[in-house]
Amino acid sequence: MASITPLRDAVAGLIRDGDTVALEGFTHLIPHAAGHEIIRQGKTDLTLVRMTPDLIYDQIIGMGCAAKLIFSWGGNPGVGSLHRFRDAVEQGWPHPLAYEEHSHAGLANAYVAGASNLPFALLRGYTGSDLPKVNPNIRFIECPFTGETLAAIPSIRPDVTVIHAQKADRRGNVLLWGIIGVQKEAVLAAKRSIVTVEEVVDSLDAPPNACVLPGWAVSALCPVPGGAYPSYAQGYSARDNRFYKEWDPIARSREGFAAWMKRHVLDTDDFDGFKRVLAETAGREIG
Amino acid sequence: MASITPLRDAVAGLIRDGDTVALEGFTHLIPHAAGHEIIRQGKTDLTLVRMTPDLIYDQIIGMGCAAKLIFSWGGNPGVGSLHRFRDAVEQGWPHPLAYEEHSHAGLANAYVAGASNLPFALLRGYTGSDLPKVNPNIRFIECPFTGETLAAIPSIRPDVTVIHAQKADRRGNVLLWGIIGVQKEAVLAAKRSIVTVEEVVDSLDAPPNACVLPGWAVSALCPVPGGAYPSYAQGYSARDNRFYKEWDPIARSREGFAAWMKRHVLDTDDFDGFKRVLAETAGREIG
Amino acid sequence: MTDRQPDFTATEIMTVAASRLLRDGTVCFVGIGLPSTAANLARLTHAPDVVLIYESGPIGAKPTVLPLSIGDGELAETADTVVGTPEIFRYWLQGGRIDVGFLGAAQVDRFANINTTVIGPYDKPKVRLPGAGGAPEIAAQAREVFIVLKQSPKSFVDKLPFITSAGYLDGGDARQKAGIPGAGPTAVITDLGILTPDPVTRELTLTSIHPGVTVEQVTAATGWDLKISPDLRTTPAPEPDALAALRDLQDRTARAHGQAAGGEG
Amino acid sequence: MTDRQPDFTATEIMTVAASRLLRDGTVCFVGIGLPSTAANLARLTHAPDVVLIYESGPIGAKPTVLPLSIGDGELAETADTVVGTPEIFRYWLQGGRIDVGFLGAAQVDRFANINTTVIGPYDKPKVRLPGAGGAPEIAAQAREVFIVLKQSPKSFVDKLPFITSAGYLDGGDARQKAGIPGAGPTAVITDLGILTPDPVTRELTLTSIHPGVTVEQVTAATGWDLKISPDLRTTPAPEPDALAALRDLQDRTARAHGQAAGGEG
Repeated sequence: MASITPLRDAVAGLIRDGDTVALEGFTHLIPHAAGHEIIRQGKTDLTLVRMTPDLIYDQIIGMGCAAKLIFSWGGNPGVGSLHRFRDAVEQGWPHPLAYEEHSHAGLANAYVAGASNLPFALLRGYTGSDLPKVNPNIRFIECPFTGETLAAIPSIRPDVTVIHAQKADRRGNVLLWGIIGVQKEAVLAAKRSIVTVEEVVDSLDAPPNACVLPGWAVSALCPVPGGAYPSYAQGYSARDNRFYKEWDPIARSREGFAAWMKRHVLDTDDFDGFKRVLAETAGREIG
Repeated sequence: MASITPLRDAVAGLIRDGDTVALEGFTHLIPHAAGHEIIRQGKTDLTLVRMTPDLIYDQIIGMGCAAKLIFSWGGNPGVGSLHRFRDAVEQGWPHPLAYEEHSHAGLANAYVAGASNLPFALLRGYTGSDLPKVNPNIRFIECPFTGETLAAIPSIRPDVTVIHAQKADRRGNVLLWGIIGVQKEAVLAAKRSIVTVEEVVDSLDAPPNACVLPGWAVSALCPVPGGAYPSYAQGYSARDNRFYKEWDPIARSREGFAAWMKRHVLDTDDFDGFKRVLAETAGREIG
Repeated sequence: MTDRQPDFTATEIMTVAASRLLRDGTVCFVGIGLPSTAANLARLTHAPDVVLIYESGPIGAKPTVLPLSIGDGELAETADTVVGTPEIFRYWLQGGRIDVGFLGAAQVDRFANINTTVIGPYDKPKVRLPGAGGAPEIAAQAREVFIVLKQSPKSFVDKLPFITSAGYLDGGDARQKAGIPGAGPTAVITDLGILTPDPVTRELTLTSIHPGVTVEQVTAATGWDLKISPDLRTTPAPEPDALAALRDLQDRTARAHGQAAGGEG
Repeated sequence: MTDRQPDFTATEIMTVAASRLLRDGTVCFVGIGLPSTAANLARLTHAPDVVLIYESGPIGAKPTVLPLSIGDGELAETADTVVGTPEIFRYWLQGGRIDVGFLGAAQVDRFANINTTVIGPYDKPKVRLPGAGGAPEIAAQAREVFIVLKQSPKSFVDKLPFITSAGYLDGGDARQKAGIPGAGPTAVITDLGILTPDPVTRELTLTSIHPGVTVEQVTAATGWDLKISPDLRTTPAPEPDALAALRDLQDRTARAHGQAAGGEG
C-alpha cells in the first residue's frame, strides 16, 4: 500500500546503492525531482534503466552515481547530445560507464515481460542490426510451432522504478494520462516504486479504462507539484523547451557542469529550492 | 478504412464458409446481432474462437454452422450449461464439433500474440493441468537466459473478428469502455473485422488513453443499436438476465431449439425483427 | 445436510466460514458464484480494504449487489480501474500480485486438485463441463487458494477424470517439484466443514465441522476415506452481523436481478 | 550546397520532396525532426488523411505546430488515440500495420543501411551517437522506408562503423535472406537529390537531382563512387502552396517553442 511520504524519505528508504533503478518517462512526466534527490543523497553504483535517457540521466551520470546504463536512445531531445553521458562513455569521466544497448522495441517488450513476471521478452527485432553482435543479452530462439526465428532479451526487473504522474487519491491510487510511455509496465516490473504526483485529491475521477495504478501496487507516493520540470505534466504544466537548449552549454564542460550542479542541486534542499535558484540564475520564471 | 455498412452486407462480404471467426466479448458487448446474421446467412464449416462462448455460440453451433471451437470456458453465465454445445460435443448433433481447449490465460495471451504478429504466445501456464495432455497446441519451451520452462501456444489469427462497441465517429474510429475484455486484441489479430456499434456520432469525445480502434484498422462498421442483446452495452443498455435463464429450457431439446431459432432468427429479417418477435413470445418489452 | 439449524442454512455457514478466511487488505482474485459471494461478504464486514479482482478486468471492485456473471456492469462501475483481460492475467495474476485465489469447482480430489472440464473420458465425455476458465493459472500463481463448493460423493471424488487445475497433484512435494509457484489450496470450505491439507502428505483433512453436522455425514459425502483431524474443531456459528450482512446482500441482489448463480462468460 | 535558389532553401526542397512521397491515407510511423516536418507538411497539403504514428504513443496525430520532441503534448492532444509505447511497437509496428517508416539518420551507406550508434569502434567510440531508438524495427517492419538526411561525405559513408538499422545489408537479396519482412528503404531524400535503390543490386542510385544542383556536387558529398541514373530527373521545384504551407508551419512552430530540431526522448 502506497504511503504518502516526503520525496527525500522515499528516496532514502527505497533506493539503495547498487540498485537497478528506472526513472521512466517518454518526454512527458519525467521524474526530474526524484532524480535530483538521488544526486543529493549521493547514491552510488546504480544501474540505470531507461528507454530514453535525457537530461536527468546526464546529471545522475555526470555526478558519478551510475555504474551502468541500460537504454535504447540517449540524447537531449530536440537539441543534440548528452555531453555528460558521452564524456562517461568516451573518456570514462567521472568514471567508466558500462552500458547495455537495445532498441526501443526491445526495451518496451522487456518492461512488459518484467511486469508479466516472465524471464524474457519475445519479439521480432534486431534483424540485420549489429546490436546483437555487441549485446550478448540479445539472443534468438525458434518458434516451437512454425520454426521461425525470434529475438529474445531478458526482462527488465528494476529494484526500484520512479515515475511522475498527474494525480493520486488519498488511498494512493495513481492516475496518469496523455503520453504514458512504459510507466505502468516499469512500475509493475519493479520490486519497489516511487511515484511523484502533481497533486493528491479526494477522488481520482478517472475515466473508464484510464491508466491507473492501484495504491497497493505502489510503494511510496510523494506529492511534488511541478516535479517533472523541465519536462511537463499534461493538464498541469508545459515543457520548458528553453531549458533543454540551455542545458547543452552547461553540460559541455566538466567544470561548468560541476559548478552548476553544486549551486542548483547539491546546495539546494529540494526541488522547490532548485527552481528558486534556477529562476535567479536563468533570470526568468521557472516551473 | 472502415466503411459504414449494413450488418447483412458486412457478414455477407467479409465472412466466408470455412473461415476462422472470433465473436468476442466478456459478458459485456457480446455481438449477438452479428451472430444471428451468420446463422441467417447459413455460413458453414466455421472455426469459432472465443474465450467465453455463451448463448450466441450455443445458437451458431446448434444451427450447424461450426466445425470447430477454440475456447477456454463454455457456459451460460450465471445459469449453467450450454445445451447445444454439449449436445454437439457429447452426441455429435447436428454434427460432431472438434474443439481445442485452453485456459483464459492461454487464450488471452494468444490474442495478444496475434495482435503483435508473433507466431506464438509465451506464458507461465498449464502447469500441473491435464490440458497439455489433450491439446497438442500447448507446448513448453526453455528460457534462453534462465533455463526456466514456459508454456507456448500458437497465436490466434482469425480470418474475421466481430465485436460490438458503444460508438464510432464518421471516420470509423471506434470507442468502447467498461469491461473491454480481449476485443481490441481480437480485432488487431484478425485479417478482417466487423464492428457493430450502438451509435455513430460526429465526435467520439474519447477520454485520454481510452480503448479506441482507429477506423483504418477496422474493415466494416455497422450501426446496430442494442446489437449486444441480451448482453449489454455500458451506458446504453442493461443485461437481460431473464433471457439468459429463459435460454436454458429453450436449448434443452433439439426440437424446441430448432423451432425457436426458426421463429426468432431464420424467419426474421434482422435483429430488430428478432427483438419484435421475442417481445411477442416472451410477453415483455425487449432490448 | 438439510437446514436443521434454526438460525442459518448450510449455504450460509459455508459462505460465512469462507469469508472469514479473507484478511483485510488481501488482494483476492475472485471466481464467480460462491467465491464472489464470500469475498464480497468479507468486504462488507471484517475486511473493508480487501481488493477484489475479477478476470473480466475490474480491479478493486466494490459491487453493492452480487454480480450474476463475471462481467457485470456493476463490477466495472465500482472498480478502482478496469483493464483488459490480457492485462489481468499478465500483469496482475502472472505478475505475482495476487494473495488469494478464490475458486469454485465441480469436483475435487483428496489432494485438492480441481476438475471443471469433463465427467467421463475427455474424447467421449459423459458430461461436458464448462472448462478451465481462469482457474489453472489462478490455482498455480496466487500465493494461496481457497476452494468453496458443496460436499457430496459426486463432487468429492477418489479419482478425478481430469485435472483442470492443480492442487497438490499426487501429494507430498509433487506441486513444488512441478515448479508451481503458489502455496496451493490452503482451505476447502464446504457446506459441512472446512478441510485443510496435511502439512506433509498434503491430503485434505477435515479440521473444522459446522455446528450440527456429524463426522459420519461428512464421511458419507466424501468419495474417499476422509482423514479427520484429531483436533477437529467446530466451526463457529455465523455472527449475527455477518448473517445480516449476507442476507441483506442477497436480498439486494435478488431485487436487482434475481438469484445469483455461478458462471463465467 | 548553399542556398543559391532564389525561391527556396536546400532544406525546403528536401522537405517538400520528402513530403511528396507520402500518399494520402498512408499509415506513417514518423521519426522526429526532418521526417516529422515532411510528414506534417504532407498532411497539411496533398495528404490530409495520412495517419501519423509517433513511437511515444500518439496514433493519428494532427499537430498544428511541429513537435520539438517525440513526446510533445501537442501530439497527444491532437491524436485519435494515445496508447502506451509497448503497444505502439507490439500491435502497430510489429503487427504489420505501418505502410511507411519515415526515418532520419546520422549516416547511411550505399545499401541504405543506417548508423545512429557510434563513430569509431563500438567499445571505444570516437563519437557516441544517441543510439537505435525505434529505428531497427521501423526499418525492418514498415512496408517501406523513406530516409531523409543532409548529404555530405560524413553522412554518406563507404563503410558504416556500425549498422544500427538494416537497409539492404550487403545488397542484392541479402535483406530478404535475412528474413526482414518490409521492402526496405525505397527512397533517400537529401538536400541535393533523391536516391533510390537499384532494382537488382539495391545500391543507392541518384535518380533525381534538385534544381540548381550539379552531379559533381552530389558526387563530392558522397563517400563512395555514387551511381547516377541514366534517366536522372530534376526534382520539381516546390509548389508555391507547399512552400507557403511549410513556412507557415515553421513560423507557427518558432512562435510556439523556437526552432524545431530532431530528437527522441
